[in-house]
Amino acid sequence: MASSTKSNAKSRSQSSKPSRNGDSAPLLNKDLPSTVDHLDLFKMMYLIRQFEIACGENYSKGLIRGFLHLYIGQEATGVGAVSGLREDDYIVSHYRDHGHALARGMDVNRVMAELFGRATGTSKGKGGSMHLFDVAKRFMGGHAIVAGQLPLAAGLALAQQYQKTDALTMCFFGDGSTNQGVYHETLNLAAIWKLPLLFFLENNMYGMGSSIERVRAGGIDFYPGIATYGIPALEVDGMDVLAVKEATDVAVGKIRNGEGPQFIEAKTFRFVGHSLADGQKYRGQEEVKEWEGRDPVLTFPAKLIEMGVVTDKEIARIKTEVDETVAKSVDFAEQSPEPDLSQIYNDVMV
Amino acid sequence: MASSTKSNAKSRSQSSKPSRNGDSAPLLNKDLPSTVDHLDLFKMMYLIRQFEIACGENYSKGLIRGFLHLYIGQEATGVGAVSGLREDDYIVSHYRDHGHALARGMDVNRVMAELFGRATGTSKGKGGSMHLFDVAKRFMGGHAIVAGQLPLAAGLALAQQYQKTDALTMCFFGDGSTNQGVYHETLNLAAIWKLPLLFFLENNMYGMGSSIERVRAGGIDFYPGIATYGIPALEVDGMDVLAVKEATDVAVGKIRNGEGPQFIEAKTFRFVGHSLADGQKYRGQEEVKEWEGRDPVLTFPAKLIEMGVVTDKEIARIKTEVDETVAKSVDFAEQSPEPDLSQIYNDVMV
Amino acid sequence: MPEILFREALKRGLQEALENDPRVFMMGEDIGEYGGAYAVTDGFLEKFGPERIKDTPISEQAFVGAGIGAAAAGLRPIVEFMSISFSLVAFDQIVNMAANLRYMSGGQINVPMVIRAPTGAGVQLGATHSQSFETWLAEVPGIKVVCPSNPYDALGLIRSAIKDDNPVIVAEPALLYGDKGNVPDEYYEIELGKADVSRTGTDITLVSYGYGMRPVNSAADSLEERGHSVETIDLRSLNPLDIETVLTSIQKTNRVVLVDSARRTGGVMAEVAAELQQRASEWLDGPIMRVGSIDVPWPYNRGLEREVLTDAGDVLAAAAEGYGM
Amino acid sequence: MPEILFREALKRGLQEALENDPRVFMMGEDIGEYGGAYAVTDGFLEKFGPERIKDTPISEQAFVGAGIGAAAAGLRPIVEFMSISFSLVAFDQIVNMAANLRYMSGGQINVPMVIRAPTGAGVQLGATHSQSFETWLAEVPGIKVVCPSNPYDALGLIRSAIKDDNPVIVAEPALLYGDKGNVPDEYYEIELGKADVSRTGTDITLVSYGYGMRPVNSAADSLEERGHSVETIDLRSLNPLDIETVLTSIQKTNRVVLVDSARRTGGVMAEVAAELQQRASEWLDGPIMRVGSIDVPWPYNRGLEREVLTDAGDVLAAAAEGYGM
Ligand SMILES: Cc1ncc(C[n+]2csc(CCOP(=O)(O)OP(=O)(O)O)c2C)c(N)n1
Ligand SMILES: Cc1ncc(C[n+]2csc(CCOP(=O)(O)OP(=O)(O)O)c2C)c(N)n1
Ligand SMILES: [Mg+2]
Ligand SMILES: [Mg+2]
Repeated sequence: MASSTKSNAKSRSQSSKPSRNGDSAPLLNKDLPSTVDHLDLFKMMYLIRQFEIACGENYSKGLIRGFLHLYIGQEATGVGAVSGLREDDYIVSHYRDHGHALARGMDVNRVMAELFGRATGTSKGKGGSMHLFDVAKRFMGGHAIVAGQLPLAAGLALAQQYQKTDALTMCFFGDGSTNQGVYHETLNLAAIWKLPLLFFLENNMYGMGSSIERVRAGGIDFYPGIATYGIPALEVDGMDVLAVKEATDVAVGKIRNGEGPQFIEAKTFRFVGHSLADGQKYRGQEEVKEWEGRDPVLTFPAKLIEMGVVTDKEIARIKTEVDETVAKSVDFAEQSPEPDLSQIYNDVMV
Repeated sequence: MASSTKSNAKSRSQSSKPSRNGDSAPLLNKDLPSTVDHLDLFKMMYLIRQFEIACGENYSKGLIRGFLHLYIGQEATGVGAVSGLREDDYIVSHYRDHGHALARGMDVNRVMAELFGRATGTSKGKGGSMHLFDVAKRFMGGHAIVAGQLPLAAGLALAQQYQKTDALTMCFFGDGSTNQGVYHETLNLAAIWKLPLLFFLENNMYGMGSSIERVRAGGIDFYPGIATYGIPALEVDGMDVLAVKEATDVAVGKIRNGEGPQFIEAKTFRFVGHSLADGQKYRGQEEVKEWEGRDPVLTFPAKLIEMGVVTDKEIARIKTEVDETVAKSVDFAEQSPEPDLSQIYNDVMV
Repeated sequence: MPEILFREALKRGLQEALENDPRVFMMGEDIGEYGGAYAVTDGFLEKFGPERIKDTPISEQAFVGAGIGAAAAGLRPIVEFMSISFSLVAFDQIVNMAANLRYMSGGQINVPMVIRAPTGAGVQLGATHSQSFETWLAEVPGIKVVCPSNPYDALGLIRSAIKDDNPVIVAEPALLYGDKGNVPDEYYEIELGKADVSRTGTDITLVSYGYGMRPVNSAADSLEERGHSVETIDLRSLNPLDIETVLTSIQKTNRVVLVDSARRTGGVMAEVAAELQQRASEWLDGPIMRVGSIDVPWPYNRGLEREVLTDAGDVLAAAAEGYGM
Repeated sequence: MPEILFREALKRGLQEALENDPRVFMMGEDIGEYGGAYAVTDGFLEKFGPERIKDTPISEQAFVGAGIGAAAAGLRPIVEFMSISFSLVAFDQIVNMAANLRYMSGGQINVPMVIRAPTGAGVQLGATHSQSFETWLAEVPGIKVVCPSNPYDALGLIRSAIKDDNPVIVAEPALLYGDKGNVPDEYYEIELGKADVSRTGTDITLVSYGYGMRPVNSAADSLEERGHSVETIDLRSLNPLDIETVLTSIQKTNRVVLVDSARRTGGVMAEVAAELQQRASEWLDGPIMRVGSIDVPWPYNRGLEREVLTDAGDVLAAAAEGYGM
């Protein structure tokens, strides 16, 4: 299965421009392992979407503050990727981390409470949106210095290798972060030490207001250059949750097989601004519209219904359930206490 | 000429292992522009060699101190490269900078005096071996933080572009420095801004005690990966001064032609330790011996004599002359005054 | 005098320089098409074109280093960090290159470059985004560091910074971009390295700079309401540091509270206190009081962050503890 | 007690840890096949193998960051910089990651990592290679910083540093690697954060740490020859800073000279002076005297470098100026 999936993932990536509708690539692969529950994938994507919308609302109300980076549009990427992991694998993310955190199964209430800065938050309100952590779930942050999370991920993978486990570390990063030198340093280090590290690039075409073409020599495709490090790399359609899951399964299999680091580039798009402060004057709305036509939260359930895998009703039921979960998380966060001022002095040192 | 030289340079580079003797590649190219004076090239290489030997001696005597990195073995690279430049081009180097400085025509006496830390030194004795500067000659350092010189060179090139000249900047760096992230950042910046910057990699197979194979994924050839940045790159035999000059001429021509940054990788070797403190326990002496068989300071004049371009006598005369120059520079340095203590406070700010 | 915003004052200074000196150009992340993270450079790309308003990749080391090189070649680059918290990845270029080049070359190279960066905490960005690394850079021989507290100074200092032939860091307190202040239409500059006695008084001297002037001014109001005559000093420049002005003031007031909105330990005010006590202990009625933010990583939660950040209450408490005022 | 070299003391501490705790491993440039730039790890590769003695590429950011990650996962990495001057390129990882992770995660993550680095000037390496960035790192909440001045302390501190569950910087004065000192065979540790009263006396207190103890000890000898009873304090730890021990001493001697071999401005002794004057001014017979190296980039020339570097003469001059001794 592995090799067929690989070519599948690659063929799907010929054009990085979104197709006019979501039909061109096969959305559902019948060969998928039965363990993948399509409804779970949809549910998680929808949860992330609704969670992010709620975040935006509560940011406007002033209940969430600081910088807030939403994952809207990229749900298929994070959900597909994380669904390919085991419990003992580590995940490392950047500041656009809500989607990864929820996909990892972090408690919705506590994540929302963290964004509200409450004592019940995952970091007791000290971290905020950009710094989510859940060590029990092996979700190792939430890092806000661009590309700063990459060597941390290498170190986690190094520990997994040192401890002779077959667990691995998945590290998410954006297209913009590849312009930080430490990204290259980490690729090299992972390669020479054969670390069990899955580099997961979420190429959403922009780093804040900078489109890739303007800030990167070598164009919008990153995966070809990775060969320089001797790291196998493939591209996948980040709007197609099943394709992402397949690509991840292949890469994960190789890593567990001792083949060293792997690299996946998912082409995806954020439908909203970089952060809530972004007026998006650097890009036209047609481009956004085009990508929105491939919105995984809409196209995936539509496909499932069309193929008879689920019914309208089931989808509606899931949505209601999720809407409630999100609403409850906002209630939970709002009703949670602020941290006590004595907390200022805790957690600095052991 | 340009295109033929290019393939010439490439063909010469098939094997990065040194050949058993210096004969395999054509050492002398009859097509060379007549402006190149072979004797000048030899003289400069010999000057650098003798200068470095004198440095080593005076380091042992305690007259030169700090870290001392000799250029012995790499003379053909620096001399060939710098001979391709104009007076208004900038040169930027690292801590192994004596060869580049002398090739640029910096005053032998004042360079030696700088190593002795004297008031007559190029930096008044404040810089030392690793920090040579001569702004009048557009020799912009001498930089001792590995790879730290690369963005500086990009900035000089940026100024040349901004000022709409056709001058360029040549930046030397070692194989080890490619593991610093800033190297990658600079390649990208130069490429997207099409800077008139010649990246000149002196690949001497080791970064201090680390052979390339141990610290770099992707093997000992660097030039192929440069395509990722869309920068033309070629390899050249760094032990062959004429080949280096040819390759440089091609790259320089392209840059002046507005084609943006170019990249040359010269395969070379230091015959001595990394610095005077290096016991070289990380490598066998056979490897060193093998490379010494291709010593440009020996093979180049031998070839010139064999081909009847010069006579034994002329070579001997040059050697005598250079030996005297070097001896005089040591005298000059030794007799030069120490800087006055008041100098401590000068040159901090304008 | 017309009132303008802090960010507009900076903008005016930058725009003048771009208009008057063709050697001046700007580099930074999203300063062009995006318009600048804090909108200081909004409209510049349209006005001055992409050669002079250079959007950069997220490569701080490379573009700061490129600024140094361009300055060494005779241009006058103005480089922007999106936050001084991100300057850390480029610290080597600033400290080992920009600051040392002149000395290491025996005076052959000048680096007339300005580095601008929003600085400080207070907007709930958490531990990685709220720092004040200008306090470190102020200790490096070879670079100047200024930090304005109001629109008037922002314009005067940025003008002088751009004209200076040394590398100058302009630390711009992020919390102040929206502050208003009077700025005359007539041209003026503010000399780098000169503190400003922003209020004169005889009973106590309050010293700060940048955002710290906000709690200082408000504490001064409270103290005056209670009948004390307060002198306030805005250092404006962290290197060179104008100790003389503070000394002169202390000789009159005999009381001093040093206030920093950055962390208390090791900051600029440690140096000022160490220097003052050595040179002015005879003039003082009590210990030099030092106030700064609490020495912990910056927390996200609003209440915690506010408690950590220096405020007027902290200043008043110090005046009370040190001098019973 | 047997006499051993400073570098041997460090080596012994590292070797013990590698032998006794399988979670301990080392990373750094040329620590393996080359044997370490200052020979501290010579022979380790042969003894412990490449999995535990990891030669790294010249990628400080990546391997320091990897150390942080490995520590977060429960290992106990010891990371070596070839010089603390090179730590600047990795400052972001140390300051934003190692120091902040625990706080930002609400206490979920520990980073039990040791970072070792030769530090300081004095061997004519020039401006880029002679710096003392431990003075900056000592100001960062979340990391500890120690700096031994002799073989005994080097062993005791490295043992405690490796056992500590926080990130600990061990700054090793490069000028001291060849110094000899008595080190017992019996096991001992030195608590991090405790200063050492290395000589007791009643007339004046001289405070320093690391290489600075050399001029302090020699100045103390001179002062004693002149009949003064001198107390010397070796801070040993820069964070936490043991101000109490200094306070106690001052209450006895009423005189103090603070000595740093790093630059005078803004260093550790600025903080110590600022703190002391606020808490102990009543005990002092004169101003707290502060001595440090001259505030210029480090020059290469031997005579200039020696003049810039703090020496015993500077300490004596301060004692004379401040207290007429
Ligand atoms: C070192 C550093 N420089 C700049 C920033 C400011 N910044 C935050 S996110 C961002 C854009 C990153 O883009 P990308 O990596 O593509 O991720 P995306 O936001 O698209 O998910 C920038 C410039 C930062 N956080 N760290
Ligand atoms: C950032 C940094 N890390 C480490 C060093 C120490 N160091 C100096 S030279 C060197 C090796 C560099 O090798 P390479 O780039 O191949 O140049 P070569 O010495 O072979 O000419 C190292 C590790 C340094 N100067 N700067
Ligand atoms: Mg992006
Ligand atoms: Mg090399």
